[in-house]
Amino acid sequence: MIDLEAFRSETRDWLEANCPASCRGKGSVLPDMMWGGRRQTFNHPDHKLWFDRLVEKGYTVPVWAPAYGGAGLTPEQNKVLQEEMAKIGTRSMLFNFGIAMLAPALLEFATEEQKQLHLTRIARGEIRWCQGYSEPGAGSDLASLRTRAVREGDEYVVNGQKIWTSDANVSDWIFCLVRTDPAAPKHQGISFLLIDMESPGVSTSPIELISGSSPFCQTFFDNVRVPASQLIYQENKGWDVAKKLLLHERTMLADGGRGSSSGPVRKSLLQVARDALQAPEGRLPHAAFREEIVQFEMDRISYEATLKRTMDAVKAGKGMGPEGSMFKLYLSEMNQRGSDLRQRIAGHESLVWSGEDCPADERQITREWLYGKASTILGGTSEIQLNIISKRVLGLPGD
Amino acid sequence: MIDLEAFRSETRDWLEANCPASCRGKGSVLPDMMWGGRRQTFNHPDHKLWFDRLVEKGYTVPVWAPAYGGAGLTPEQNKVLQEEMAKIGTRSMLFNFGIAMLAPALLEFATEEQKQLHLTRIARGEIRWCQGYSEPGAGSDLASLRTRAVREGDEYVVNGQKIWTSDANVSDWIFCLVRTDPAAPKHQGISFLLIDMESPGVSTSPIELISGSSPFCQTFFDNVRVPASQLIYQENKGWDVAKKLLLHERTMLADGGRGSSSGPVRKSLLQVARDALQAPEGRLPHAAFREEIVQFEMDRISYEATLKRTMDAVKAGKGMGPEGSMFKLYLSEMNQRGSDLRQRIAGHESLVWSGEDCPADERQITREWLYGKASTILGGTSEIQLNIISKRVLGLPGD
Amino acid sequence: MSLILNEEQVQLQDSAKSFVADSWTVGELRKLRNASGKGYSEALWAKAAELGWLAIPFDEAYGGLGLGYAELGIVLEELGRGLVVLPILSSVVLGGGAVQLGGSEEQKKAWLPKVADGTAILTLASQETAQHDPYRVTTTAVEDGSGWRLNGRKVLVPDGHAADRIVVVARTSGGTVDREGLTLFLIDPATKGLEVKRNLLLDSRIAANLLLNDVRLPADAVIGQVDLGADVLDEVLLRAAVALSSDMVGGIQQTFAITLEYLQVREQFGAKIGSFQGLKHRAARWFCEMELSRSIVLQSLRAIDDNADNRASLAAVCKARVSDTARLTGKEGVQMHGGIGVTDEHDIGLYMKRGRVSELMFGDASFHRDRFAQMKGY
Amino acid sequence: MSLILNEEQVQLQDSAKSFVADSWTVGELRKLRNASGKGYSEALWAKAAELGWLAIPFDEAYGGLGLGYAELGIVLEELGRGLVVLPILSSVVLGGGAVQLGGSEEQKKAWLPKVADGTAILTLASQETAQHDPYRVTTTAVEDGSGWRLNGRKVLVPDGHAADRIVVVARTSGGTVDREGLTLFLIDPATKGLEVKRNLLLDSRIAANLLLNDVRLPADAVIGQVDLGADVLDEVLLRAAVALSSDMVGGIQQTFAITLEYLQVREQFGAKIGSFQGLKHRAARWFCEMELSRSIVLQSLRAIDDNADNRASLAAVCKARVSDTARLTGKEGVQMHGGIGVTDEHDIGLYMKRGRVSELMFGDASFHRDRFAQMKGY
Repeated sequence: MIDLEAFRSETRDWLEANCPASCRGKGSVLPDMMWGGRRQTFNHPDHKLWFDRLVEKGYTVPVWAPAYGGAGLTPEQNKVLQEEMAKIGTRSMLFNFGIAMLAPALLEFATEEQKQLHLTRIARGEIRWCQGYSEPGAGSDLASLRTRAVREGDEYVVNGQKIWTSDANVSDWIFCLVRTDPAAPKHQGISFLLIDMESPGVSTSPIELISGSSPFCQTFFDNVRVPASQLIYQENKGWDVAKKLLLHERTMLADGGRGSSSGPVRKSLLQVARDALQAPEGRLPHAAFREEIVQFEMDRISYEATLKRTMDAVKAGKGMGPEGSMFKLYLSEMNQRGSDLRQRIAGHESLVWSGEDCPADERQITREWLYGKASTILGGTSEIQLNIISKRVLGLPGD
Repeated sequence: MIDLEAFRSETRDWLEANCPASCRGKGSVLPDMMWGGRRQTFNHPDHKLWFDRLVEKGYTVPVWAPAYGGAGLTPEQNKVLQEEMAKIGTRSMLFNFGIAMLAPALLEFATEEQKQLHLTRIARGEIRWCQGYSEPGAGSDLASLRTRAVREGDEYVVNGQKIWTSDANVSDWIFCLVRTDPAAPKHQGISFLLIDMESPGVSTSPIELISGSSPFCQTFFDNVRVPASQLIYQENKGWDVAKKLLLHERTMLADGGRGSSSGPVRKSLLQVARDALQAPEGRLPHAAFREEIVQFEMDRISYEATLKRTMDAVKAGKGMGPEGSMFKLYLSEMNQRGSDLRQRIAGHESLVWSGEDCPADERQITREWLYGKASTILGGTSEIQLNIISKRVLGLPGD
Repeated sequence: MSLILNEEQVQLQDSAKSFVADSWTVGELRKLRNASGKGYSEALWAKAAELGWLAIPFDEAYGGLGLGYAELGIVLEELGRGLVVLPILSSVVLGGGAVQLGGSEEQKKAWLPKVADGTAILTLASQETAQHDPYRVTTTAVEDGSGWRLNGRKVLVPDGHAADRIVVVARTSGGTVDREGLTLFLIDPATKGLEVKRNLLLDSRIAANLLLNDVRLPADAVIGQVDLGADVLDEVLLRAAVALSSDMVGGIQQTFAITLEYLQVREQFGAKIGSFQGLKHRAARWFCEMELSRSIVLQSLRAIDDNADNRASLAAVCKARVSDTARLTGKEGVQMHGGIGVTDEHDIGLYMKRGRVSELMFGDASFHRDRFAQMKGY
Repeated sequence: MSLILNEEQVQLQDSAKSFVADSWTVGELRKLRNASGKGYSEALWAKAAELGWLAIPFDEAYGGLGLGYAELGIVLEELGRGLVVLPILSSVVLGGGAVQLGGSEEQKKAWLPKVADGTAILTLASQETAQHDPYRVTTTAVEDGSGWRLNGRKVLVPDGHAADRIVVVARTSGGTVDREGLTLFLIDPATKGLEVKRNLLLDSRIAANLLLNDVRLPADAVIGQVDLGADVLDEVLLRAAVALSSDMVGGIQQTFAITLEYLQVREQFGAKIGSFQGLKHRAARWFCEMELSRSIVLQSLRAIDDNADNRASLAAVCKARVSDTARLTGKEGVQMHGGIGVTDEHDIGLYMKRGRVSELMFGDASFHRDRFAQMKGY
């Protein structure tokens, strides 16, 4: 406890000394978050200044080891740091797939040299990563991927196509699964490869969804030459790395923040109903909508209780385990129900896509409804989640 | 047309001359229907008299050939007969599994001798039949039945157990599926056998359901000796006969009459709600029940429209085909939903099973709700119906 | 009243099928949605007129074929199956229907022949709020000398941007939600004070919002009786609900067919996904809902032609059930396709969008369930 | 407020589990339902008292353990898992709860110690109609000299046949459905004019209907304040809803466990039926609903102990969700068992029956959804 208090005052002093006034409290020039990478821009010199100081101090990734660009803080110390930053209304903004997804995999599977190189770059916000797993032919059967990587000397030559790569068109590097042994059983011929998106032969094209433009891309590899030093873990053992990452992804999705299908909600369901039904107060005059709104609210409350229960168990040292699949399944379907209900309540005006008399709120509601359709498919379809639950959680035999 | 009118006047005269006054119109001594068989009783001498005359004339099964105890009427003539009987408020009462299920199978698969013998007895109402298909071990996988029949000279020795045999304890004969070749693939080792329930070694015991006592029995065969002459069709070809019968059964169930899960409905759902909510008129004060009642009524109307559409197609010479499975599936689940709703609406008083202050109506509602649970299981589970639809109607590949 | 098609109807169905096959592709729809203009192909409209489809439900006296909704429904089902966009429902059922049911002899003579041969397009402006609520009308019509003066706002007027005349529902007496006090007016969109706002809908069909600002009309612009417009309106709306349901079951069946084929070819984990029992059972249940929907549409169309007493309650059953099935269809169609199903390039999404618009037009399932109960007195 | 059990709670759970394992079988229930008498085992009741379960939520001052509903819920969940029949809910939560929350010092001293050691059984007579409707009270209590005179009828009084005292809700003022004007009375069932009708319920638990015909009571029979009984009643009923939900999730989990095992052993078409994806996916969805139900029960129990502001709305969420899950559980449990599931000899039907009674007691899902919306002001 003592040195935690000591750390707190140190931190306070450091923040006092290093965080520009313009980066604090209301009217701060800081964005809520920054992806980093080669395309990163700074809307204000103090934003840059503060970020550089965070980097130097290792505070973009406070709990990482100093060797990898972190500050080596304990979880308790990190909590203190976050509290102190919150107090003066500032933040450490960096967030990306590199920190959330790739780093844990590197820490477990990469060589010391690879960790030094890539973790440091991530910590310094120099590289923005994207994830190349899915393929058009593979879909839910991820391991049936066909993107080939052929070893030639100390290089791999990569040919193939990835799909649903989020932000590929604005990312610097991609970590992806490639097939290095077509002869082996599908799970055993896969390797985990890091590829610079600037390599000749890499190209991307954004995917238009039913809801309109999206962050998703197709990524093409046409005789892309990749140094063998960018292979993570052993050749043909990439599936072990992938499994870890997938579990991680499900856990991330569970908290509903990122990956929630309903996105930022402008109005509550109730408010949408009050506006649509011209009933500013009192009992809702539409019995069926009223019942459905209650049902949704109750599901949300029960879901959050379940999330809390699981997190409490994790805190108490019991792991989350495969019931993480339950969260992805339930959250995505619940939010899909919610945005479907939302659009039905918004009614006539939400049927307008564009035109001379097209209300903005309802436009948004309609696009969220459509985008929500992807939430039960991407990142593992509901059917896959059901398979995982029945197999790993319930222990039912395979088909 | 002409001779149809001639037939009508003949029929009129015959009815006039033969149908006792006590068997007509209001206060008729006739039961709505009679099962026939050795245990058949007559509540009034005229009932017996009228029935004997119907038998002599072949009017218990008017469209059957005279050789088999029928009157050889054309469908058109039979229609006239039914109309004329309806006019004077009388009826031909005989109905049983023999007429509805066994007879069509005998007509297609039995030898002339067997037809003569059994059809005639059915027509005369001398034998009441029951059906021995299901077995405890088999369930939905009907063809995996294990009741053995071993040929010894000109007899089969039958050992095994049947379950869900309706009215076995009050029937005279049973038609059942037995395994005559355990070595063969399961569908090819089955034979179709007729057994007199009075044969030594046959015993039955009624099954109690969650709803209380039921018409269902278990039927046991302990070294029952059955003359080989009671084998229908070829040995080990019984499955062909069974399939025909099952299709038939589904068709029968489709009309919702017999086999409907909700049974005779005393009060309409709406009336149950009006009583339970003490709302004799006007808008129902319970929005959720109101919506559910409408939903059920609408499903019923749509189901009946579908039934009519199919029957119109059949009349127009197009067969019904496997979508018959749709009717069993939809009807049983719809009625199950209905009786579940009915009990929820009846509410507190319907929770009473028996006792000092137990209202009769609600007792009935509760038992129908429970009995309805069997309707999606017996006669082919909903899951089996779904398999049949997806395979035979939709042409989806097997697992 | 048989629920299967007779020979003439089968022929009509065949001709509608080949019409769609020969002169339309979903690609056309993609072009139309990105173009300005009427939002439908005028060439196709001319063909439809040639085939006599626009004349189906009108008496010969007014250039019609003297057929019924059973026949019109057959055509609409095929157009829905092919995602064809044409203002038939707007002109024949809504606008034309209002004139047919409520119009004076002069009005009928003036407009029905033009509707029947496609030289004029009519439509109906009824809605004002987010939820279908036909009697909730705040657009006012007050007597003004020998004529009328209208003020108010209308939303979601199908093909309002392309209409030669619009039947507008206005309140001439009574309170905001009273059934009494509604009156129908036949309005030329060019009339001073009337603004027509063109909107592209979710499913690439087009509807307009109307702003009426002191729109002056002559006395003979009234259709039917003053204050008793609801009698005509109810009848038009029930026909519209059933006619739209025909379009919907067309789309439902096509979505089911596309998905069923996908289940039979798409492989995952070394097997056709159609062999997975989880998907099979869902497909089978979906099939049942589809079949029930088809049946109730057939029955409701015939009830209209027979002017059956239960046609209104049947129409409520029809639109409620078909709307629910359309929602299920959109959900399962996309979900069973997986990733490709949520991309704009795949047709399945276009079917879901059209189903959605239709689901919410002329009353969604909950509206018609409530209405059914009201009709039955509970 | 953590939603996982602490060490003491885990120990309590273990002792409850072994209590059920050692001293109860479902066979006991089958015997009890066919016997007359109290409908529960008095020996078992004595044991439960010994273990201190009846004392859990009461202050030490009144012979209680000073624990909370989090602990009581643990016990009730295990009793529900084992289909154990004991009047704990009636005596500890309903009757005892009313005295605990509304009783005078004398009343508490007189009754809580007896409830806590099991020497007295209390219960609550609140319902009068087919649907749960706590303020709809037509049973009247009018002042009668220094005391009161009661007339009316009560239904579904849990364990009313075995109670030493019954807390009866009567109307002392206001209209039939007013929240104001209710008063609670503590009544000796032996009182002249009170008739107790014993009914066996669907699930073999026992409840009584009461006929009150000029039942005369002294002034000190009143619990809490005259006309303000609803303040106590609301609190008792929300606790009852959550406590009953604990019993229900016990039964839900056991039904799921029994069914899951059946799926793993039962063979059809040469495979374990648990390998059929159709059943697997249904089991997985069922599992999700069960887990959400468990969570909301845990949270609601703790909200009661923390006297949290949202305890009433949480109780509504809890009973609504658990009731829906219980219905799903009864349906799937029986259906997945096939024929054997609908026979009386199999336990699965007994679980469905108990779940059904609980589903409809103290408000079904639709009641609590409506109540939730009311609390939230819509």
